[in-house]
Amino acid sequence: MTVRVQQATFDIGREVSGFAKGRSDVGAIVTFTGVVRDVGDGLRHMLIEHYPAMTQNAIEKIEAEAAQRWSLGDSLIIHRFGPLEPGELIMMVATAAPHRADAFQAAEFLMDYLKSRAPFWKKEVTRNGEAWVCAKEEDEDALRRW
Amino acid sequence: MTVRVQQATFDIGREVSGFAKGRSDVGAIVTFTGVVRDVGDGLRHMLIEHYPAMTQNAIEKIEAEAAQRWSLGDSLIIHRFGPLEPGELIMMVATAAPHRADAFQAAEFLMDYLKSRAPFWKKEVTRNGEAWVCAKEEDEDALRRW
Amino acid sequence: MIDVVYFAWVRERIGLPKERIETDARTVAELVAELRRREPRYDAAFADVSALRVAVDQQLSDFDASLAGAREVAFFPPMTGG
Amino acid sequence: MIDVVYFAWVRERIGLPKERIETDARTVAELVAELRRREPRYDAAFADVSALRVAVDQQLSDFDASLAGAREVAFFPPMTGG
Repeated sequence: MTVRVQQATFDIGREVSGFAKGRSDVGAIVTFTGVVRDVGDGLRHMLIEHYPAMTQNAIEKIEAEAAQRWSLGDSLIIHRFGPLEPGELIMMVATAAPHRADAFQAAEFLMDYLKSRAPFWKKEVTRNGEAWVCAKEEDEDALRRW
Repeated sequence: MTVRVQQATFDIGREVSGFAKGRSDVGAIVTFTGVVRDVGDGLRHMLIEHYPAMTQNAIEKIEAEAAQRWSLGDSLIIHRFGPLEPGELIMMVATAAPHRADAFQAAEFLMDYLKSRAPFWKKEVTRNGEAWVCAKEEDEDALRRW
Repeated sequence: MIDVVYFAWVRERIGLPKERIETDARTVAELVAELRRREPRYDAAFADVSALRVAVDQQLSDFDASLAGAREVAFFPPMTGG
Repeated sequence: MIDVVYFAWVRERIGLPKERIETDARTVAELVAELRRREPRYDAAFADVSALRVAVDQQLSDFDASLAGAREVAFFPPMTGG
């Protein structure tokens, strides 16, 4: 169970390689990686603001909730803040479990909660100006399935 | 869209790093990795047999079906055969999509189909003898949700 | 004395990230009402509280929550992590 | 002439991975019936076809499938990939 909130980028290959390495009690590893996407509106960069006094704890609570609901061998959450260029990594989640259904469901649960319950706010700076990303109705709906 | 069927191991870190690298049209990357699990019955190794004339084509058909159902930027499937020790990687799936729901669903779909529709058979060699792994009812059930 | 912190567009609209306030407000809602009376920029920022979220001492909370013993209140729009 | 291939415990029970057979069977089921008449080990391997899967020319198929033009038939237990 690891949570890292950082401005620096991370090496997804190294993180995945190191995660649950050589553990023969774990049959399934799922990872999710979020990437800054340019949806064709000339994104210059994304700015991620967060609430430093709250972020780490809020994410650890979400992770603990996942560990209660599913049989997990391990989990890892990395979330960046600060300015990010298109194509850069924003965050990643990894789950390891004896069975694939647990690993998949826990990863989706973590993502749904990170989207709407971890104190991050994204702003997009495009060639036409800047705007805060609005929370989506569907992201709030996604929480209701858990 | 890549499919590799091989006896050699693979470097999950390198595969994930190279997958969909620097593509700013893709916001979400999901990976699944299957690992040889020792469930406490003294597994010495696992033997994976496959149907060489069929395997590559069967997996490519499953991958093409996923690409039709979801909006995917890319996908990768690696599946090994031959003898594998506990803790070794068996296979991986990676999906890249504009949105996380597509990446997750396509990865789960690919896994469900690889489990029951790709021509691989697993045998476990334990200290008490050897036995073919039986297909599980729940794996067949998992196909019905798609 | 209570620390009030703002994030994202709430911070931008109010024009500062944090301030220390002398208040007798017993709930978040009372604190909001008090802030709105201060200046038009506060009034604008809090005009639609359904568009806002609140945390009391770094725990997600709601506008009815008590401020008894609270040291820090944060106001921000719905989160957009992940 | 048709190539018949076997995998996993079907291969082990029959005792060989592949054979070339001269047959007039028009369907997979007819081929199975013909094989079962050959020797007890075939009869045992095909005793419960609900436990078996079949591919005709590397395509998953079923026991009613025609063998017209088929070059290879494979018999194996339910797959356990992933």
